[in-house]
Amino acid sequence: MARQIGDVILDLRNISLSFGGVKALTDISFDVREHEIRAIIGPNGAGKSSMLNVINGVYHPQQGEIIFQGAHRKDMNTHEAAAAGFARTFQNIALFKGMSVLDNLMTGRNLKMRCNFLQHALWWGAAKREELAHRRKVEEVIDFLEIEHIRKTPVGRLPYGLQKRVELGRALAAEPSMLLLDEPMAGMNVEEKQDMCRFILDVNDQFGTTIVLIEHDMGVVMDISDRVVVLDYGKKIGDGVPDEVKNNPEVIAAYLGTQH
Amino acid sequence: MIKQFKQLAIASSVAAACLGAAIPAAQAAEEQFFMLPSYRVGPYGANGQSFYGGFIDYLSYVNQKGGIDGVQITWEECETEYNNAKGVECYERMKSKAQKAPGPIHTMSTGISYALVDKAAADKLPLAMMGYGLTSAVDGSVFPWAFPLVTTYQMQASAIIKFLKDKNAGSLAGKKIVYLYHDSAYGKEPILALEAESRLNKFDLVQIPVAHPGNEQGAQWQRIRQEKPDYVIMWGWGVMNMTAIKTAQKMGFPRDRMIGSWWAGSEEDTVPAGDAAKGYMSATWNVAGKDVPLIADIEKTVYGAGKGNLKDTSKLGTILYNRGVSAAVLSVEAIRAAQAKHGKGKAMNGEQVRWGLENLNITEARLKQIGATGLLPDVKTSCDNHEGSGKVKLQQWDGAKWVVLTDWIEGNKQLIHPLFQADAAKFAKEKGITPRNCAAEAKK
Amino acid sequence: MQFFFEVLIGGLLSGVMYSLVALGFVLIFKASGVFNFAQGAMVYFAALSVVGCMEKGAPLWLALILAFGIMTLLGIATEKFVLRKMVNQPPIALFMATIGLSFFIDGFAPLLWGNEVRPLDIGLVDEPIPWILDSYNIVVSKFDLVAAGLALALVALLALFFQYTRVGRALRAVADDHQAALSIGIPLQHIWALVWAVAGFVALVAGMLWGSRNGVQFALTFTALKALPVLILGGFTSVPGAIVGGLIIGASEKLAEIYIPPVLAGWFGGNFGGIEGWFPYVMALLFLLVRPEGLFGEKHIDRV
Amino acid sequence: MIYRETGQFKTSYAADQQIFPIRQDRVGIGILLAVAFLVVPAVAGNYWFNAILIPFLIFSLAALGLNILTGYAGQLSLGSAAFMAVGAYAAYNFQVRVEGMPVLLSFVLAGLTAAGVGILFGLPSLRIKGFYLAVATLAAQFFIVWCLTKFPYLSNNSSSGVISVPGVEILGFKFDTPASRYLLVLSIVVALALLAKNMVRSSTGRAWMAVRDMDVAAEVIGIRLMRTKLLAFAVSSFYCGVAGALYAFCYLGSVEPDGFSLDLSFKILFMIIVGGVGSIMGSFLGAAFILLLPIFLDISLPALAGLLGLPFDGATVSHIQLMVFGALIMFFLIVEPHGLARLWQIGKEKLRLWPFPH
Amino acid sequence: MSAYLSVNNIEVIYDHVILVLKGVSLEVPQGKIVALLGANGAGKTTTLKAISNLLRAERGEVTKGDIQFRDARIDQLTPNDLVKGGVIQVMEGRHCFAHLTIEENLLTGAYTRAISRAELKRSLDKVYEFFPRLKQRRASQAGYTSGGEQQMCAIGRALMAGPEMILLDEPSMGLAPQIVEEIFEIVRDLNQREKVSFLLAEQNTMVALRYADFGYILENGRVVMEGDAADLRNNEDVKEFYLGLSSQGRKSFREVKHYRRRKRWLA
Repeated sequence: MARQIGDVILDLRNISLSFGGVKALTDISFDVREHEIRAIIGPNGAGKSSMLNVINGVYHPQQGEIIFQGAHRKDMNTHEAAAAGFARTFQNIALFKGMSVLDNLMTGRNLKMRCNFLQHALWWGAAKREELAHRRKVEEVIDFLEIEHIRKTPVGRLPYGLQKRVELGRALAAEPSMLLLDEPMAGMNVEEKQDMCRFILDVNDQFGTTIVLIEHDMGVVMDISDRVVVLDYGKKIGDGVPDEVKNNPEVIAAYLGTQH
Repeated sequence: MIKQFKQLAIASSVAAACLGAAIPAAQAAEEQFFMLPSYRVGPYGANGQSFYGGFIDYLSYVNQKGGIDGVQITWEECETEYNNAKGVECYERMKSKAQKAPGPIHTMSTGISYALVDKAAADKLPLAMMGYGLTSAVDGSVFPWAFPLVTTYQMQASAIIKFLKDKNAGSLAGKKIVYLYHDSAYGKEPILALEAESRLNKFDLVQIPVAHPGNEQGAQWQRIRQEKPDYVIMWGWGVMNMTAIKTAQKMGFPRDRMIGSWWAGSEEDTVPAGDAAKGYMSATWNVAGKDVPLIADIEKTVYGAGKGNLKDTSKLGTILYNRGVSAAVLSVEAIRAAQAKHGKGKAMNGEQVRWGLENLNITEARLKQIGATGLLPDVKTSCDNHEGSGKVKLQQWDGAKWVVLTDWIEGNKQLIHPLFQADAAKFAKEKGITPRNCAAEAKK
Repeated sequence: MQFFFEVLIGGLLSGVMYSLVALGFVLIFKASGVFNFAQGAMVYFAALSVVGCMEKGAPLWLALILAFGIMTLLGIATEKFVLRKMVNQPPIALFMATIGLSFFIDGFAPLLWGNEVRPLDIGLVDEPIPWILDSYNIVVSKFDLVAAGLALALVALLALFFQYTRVGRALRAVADDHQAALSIGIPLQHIWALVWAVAGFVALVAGMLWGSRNGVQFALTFTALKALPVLILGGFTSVPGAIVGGLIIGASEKLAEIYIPPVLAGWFGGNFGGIEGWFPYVMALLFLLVRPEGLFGEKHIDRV
Repeated sequence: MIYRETGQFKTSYAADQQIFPIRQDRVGIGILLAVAFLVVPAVAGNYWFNAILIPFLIFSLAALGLNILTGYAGQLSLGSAAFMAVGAYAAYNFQVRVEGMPVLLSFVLAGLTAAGVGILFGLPSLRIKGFYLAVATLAAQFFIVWCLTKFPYLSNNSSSGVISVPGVEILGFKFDTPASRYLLVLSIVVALALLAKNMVRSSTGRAWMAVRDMDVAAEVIGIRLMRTKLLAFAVSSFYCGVAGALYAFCYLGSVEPDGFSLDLSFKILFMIIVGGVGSIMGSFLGAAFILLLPIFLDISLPALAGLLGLPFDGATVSHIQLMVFGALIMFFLIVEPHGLARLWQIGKEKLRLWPFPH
Repeated sequence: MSAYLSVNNIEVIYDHVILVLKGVSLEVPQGKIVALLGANGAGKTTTLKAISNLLRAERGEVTKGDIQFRDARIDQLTPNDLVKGGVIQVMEGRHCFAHLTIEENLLTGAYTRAISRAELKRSLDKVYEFFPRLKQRRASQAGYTSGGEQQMCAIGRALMAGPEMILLDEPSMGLAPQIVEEIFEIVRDLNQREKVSFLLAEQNTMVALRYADFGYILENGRVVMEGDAADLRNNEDVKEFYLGLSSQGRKSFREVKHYRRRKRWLA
């Protein structure tokens, strides 16, 4: 395997988050190493999505600290997170429904574009060159995800599975250093899950992208992740390599059940 | 886009075809065409119904009596909804038809007449604004094509002050008058005049604006209650009038110390207010009632022949109906005047009608002749006085009808007319217009 | 100080009149998620129908019943020809449709009844209550008090209806999720027709009071503009919010109209009256910045 | 004309990113422009210029402005007329108060002034959404009109508050005929429409649409919500402002604050709804429809009534007109909520597949 | 086996242009659980919505074929009539009324039934018996409950209508494995104790085939395979493409190849 798991690049310590008195996360510590695939699992409402939202600054925890790029901070903000190379997908697909696949992917490049709206309005020189350069990058992603045929289709018209793929594409278009995936396989059949796994593994492999993912399909989680953290009711009940977690009695009781 | 354009083209050609169908083919006989950018719907629709009803009835009446020395009158209405842009569209649509032999254009809207002042001048079509509109057009040297006939807001305000002065033994010194106005061009026009009058007559003037549409005046009347004025002069329109009367009642302000402008003194304002309106006064430049011979004759002749314009004939003889008749009388008289100079029995072109409007001389005798004695004041216009009269009467609502209180009262011309001239001069400067020399023209 | 109270009381009472119109908005918004701009036109139509029936010889009580019948028909027709065909469309489209509806009513009502300005006498005189005037020198109108009483009764009734009845619950369900409501067999048609009829009833009460105060005329449609800031302040979905919002808006706009223009005139010179046209809106706007869902509005529940 | 794109392959991304990638469209738009610039001035009469074409173009521009804000950036506004008013009064003041100010420059400055005011009133959009925002924009509508009424300075101390604008003159050429004014307006509108099209197909436009479709996701991607929304308000108000200036200078000639009423704002909103929310072309189609429909009804209804022998008087016709107008708005929303532009697109798609459906 | 619910060769078009179902036929026998399987966009949801008549609200229409329930055509009914007739759909993504409490959600479910207060109470208790969790959360606003609870609420709400047949769309979507099992257990329970028939659309083939009696596989708007659940489970293609199994047992997701064997049913 080409990739080499590196040092801890993101470290969340003693994070607590609540909404109007309702605790979503309680005193959670969690780290992510460079190039690894880190899974978060847990029952519904355990606070998994909240965790991702804390990581990329959508939510601001009341307590705890985040150590990122050597700096200790109270919270992230979305723009900094994006600028630092965090990209993400959402549980209930958050694509821009009125736009084409291509445009959705192009928004992923937004941060890397330099021209201002006046240059855009004139569509002259730099603006046009920039647009074309980024289009080329986006076409690479389109190629990679095999969605050439739907390039110009408005995403609202696409079936769910493809939308998920496009959302991944939008995140990839940003050439992220860290990819946060919120239930990327939800609502997919095995065939589609296999495809999605392949994409995730390839991204991780080829670009060395660090991946944090939330997933319910234990097969997937156990097969592709390097380390797994288990949440339940906003608390961490397990953390470790897949096999460790799988056999953790607390995890079995709270989440996995006896069927598996 | 081509396809869309084609549809548009089809739609417009259909519209054009309909337009063609709507105009009866020009007849050989001499005709004078009146364009009526009128309004019968929207917030002031009720007022428009009466006014244009009267206006059109008089035109029918003239036609039945053989036209203007044989020249038949034709007309076409176009709904403006009291909206400036629609008014302009109506004007543009009917303009070509009016080009040959236009009647004076009445919009009954200050806003629309403002928008038409320049256009009408460019198209050589005379614009009549009877008691509204661009009041500085009294100065005909800058506005040759616009005629704020009979009276203006400013002259009217001045006349009301004169009336109050007479009522108070010739002096208003130390009195307090509240000016309650619709916060628009219409309500703002008289302010300069009132301020001048307050300086001259040493009364306190308190100005209280009411936001459009004026259906809520609690705060304003509370303020009035606190100010304890001797009189309230009100420049309202539409729902504002009735609300003012009712709110005055609610605040316990006596209605017989409220005086409205002529747009605030019609049955449409008082009848719905019920008992609250009893004692309320207003200015008017035409009287109500069917006892004016002309109105009675219209009822007999036009409605007798089933050609009346009003659906609701109970409006016959109301203030606004009679005002419509009065406006039509003046328009027809202007054409008569023009014919007298340029050829009897011929349709008059725009320039000629304009001349007629500028050289009106409707004396008491002439009014008697057409059966309009007392309906409206005598009017004599000239190049430097497009107003021609400046007289109003005061009337009072007795709970069922308007009772005329006074004879014609003329405002303080020496005080007011210079205001128009100053304004017109400023307008001329902004627009780069060289004023006509009225004195020189008068000599010719 | 006594003047301040007079303005305050006057403001509160006229606020109740705004609430009455706002209530109609809230009903329809709550039940169908439709922001019904035509509520003002409905107030006009209702009042005109009452007057129209009375002109045809009906006594007041009969005219009211007939007018209610007409408003119900209007509600059913609106549902049948417009709303039913627009299930699942974005709220903005429905909102636009109601603007279209208001145009339609603006034309239809006078076509049916004529557009003259007419009085509506419901036997209530808008005069100061003598003993209050005598003992405190404060003007409080009999009419306003009755109106306030009616509005409060209406609100209480509606609040109970929404919270505790089967249909009330269904109405709220429909507001939350059209499709889900449809899927469990709630007949959107009936619900909507019903809620429009109820809104028509509220419009009738508002039209009766406003009409008797200002005359029955086209300008009644403008009452909608007075109700909008009330809605923002109170929250689109709250029946009590409509009342509280109305009281706050009424009082503050009257106080502002009295006390702010002199201050402005002091700064800039000139006459700054007439601020009550925009003051409620600006106030509502500032309020929203602090509390985006209004006083009593439901928080938008959403998960990322 | 057969509408097929078969055989038209794009060999570069540049070719693929043209405004009109399909040849027939390019030809079509070329013909349309040629007709608008060359044929129309030769054949249209004054009525067409003054009452239809000029207002059509001006309203298209205003609708375009609103469409940028509402259609692309998803911020519903009911205050477009107020921004037009700002533009009209600003242009007037620059003209009257600054000696020798070129008219075109004063239009641009008017747009910029409106943009500034737009940003101010756009600030609440950072916290408020949807209908709440729409009602909040009403605050702008009423407040701005009130200001214009209340500060006599803004109307150059006109006693009535009405302003009457000077004639338009550019480089010594007087635009005093309807046809010349039409061409002036047309040029400005076409240029601004092109700029708008470029903006919406570039990353500026994508940022707007992203914010419209899903603001949280947009933020996570790194789009700054505040900057994006305010830019939309600014650009939109700029367009409305220029439209307002043209409205005063090239259409009505004199305007009063009350003319820029809520009704006008609604009218512009109708235009984009009927035309198509989020479509540049839709703004034009919508403006044409909303403007022409009442005129068409006005002309055809009495004729129709006459034909059928119905005893319609003026008021009846006007009432029916209002009803038809309202009914048609509803009809449109029911039949095609995405507006004329979408109908056009569906038409194209069907043509493309013709004669084989599906 | 008499057809209880039968869908006969229906074609569905959205927006007048997009053809989604190209002749789908299926049957649900009384008292059985039938699974409708297939990839995303295959047309499962559309099929369910065609049956429940929710299609029209989304600008879709059945242009060919017909749908029968107890030997009567139901494709022209309103959803209201259909619910009264005993067929109800639980939509994908739960669609609980977010601002209503759980209990209010359930009560709205009984909207179509003209029943006494006592009977209503009994129905409610029965639902709480199946879903004890809902009883705990009865007073919470549905919008604030977890995905599993919302799914239970949605099914419970449908139960309140007293249905004979429930069309269940993606009950497992986005739920933790444990909750998925719990929900399917309840489905089986309902089927056995209350004799409710189910037509369920499901991505999670593994679970679905374990609980269903019969299955249909949809691809691209057509039924490509049908059979007893047990048979399907043993079909090679189903194993490979829907269950992720090969002859050697479960394949690791890490080892997935970039190309695959051709499906046999795609001739």
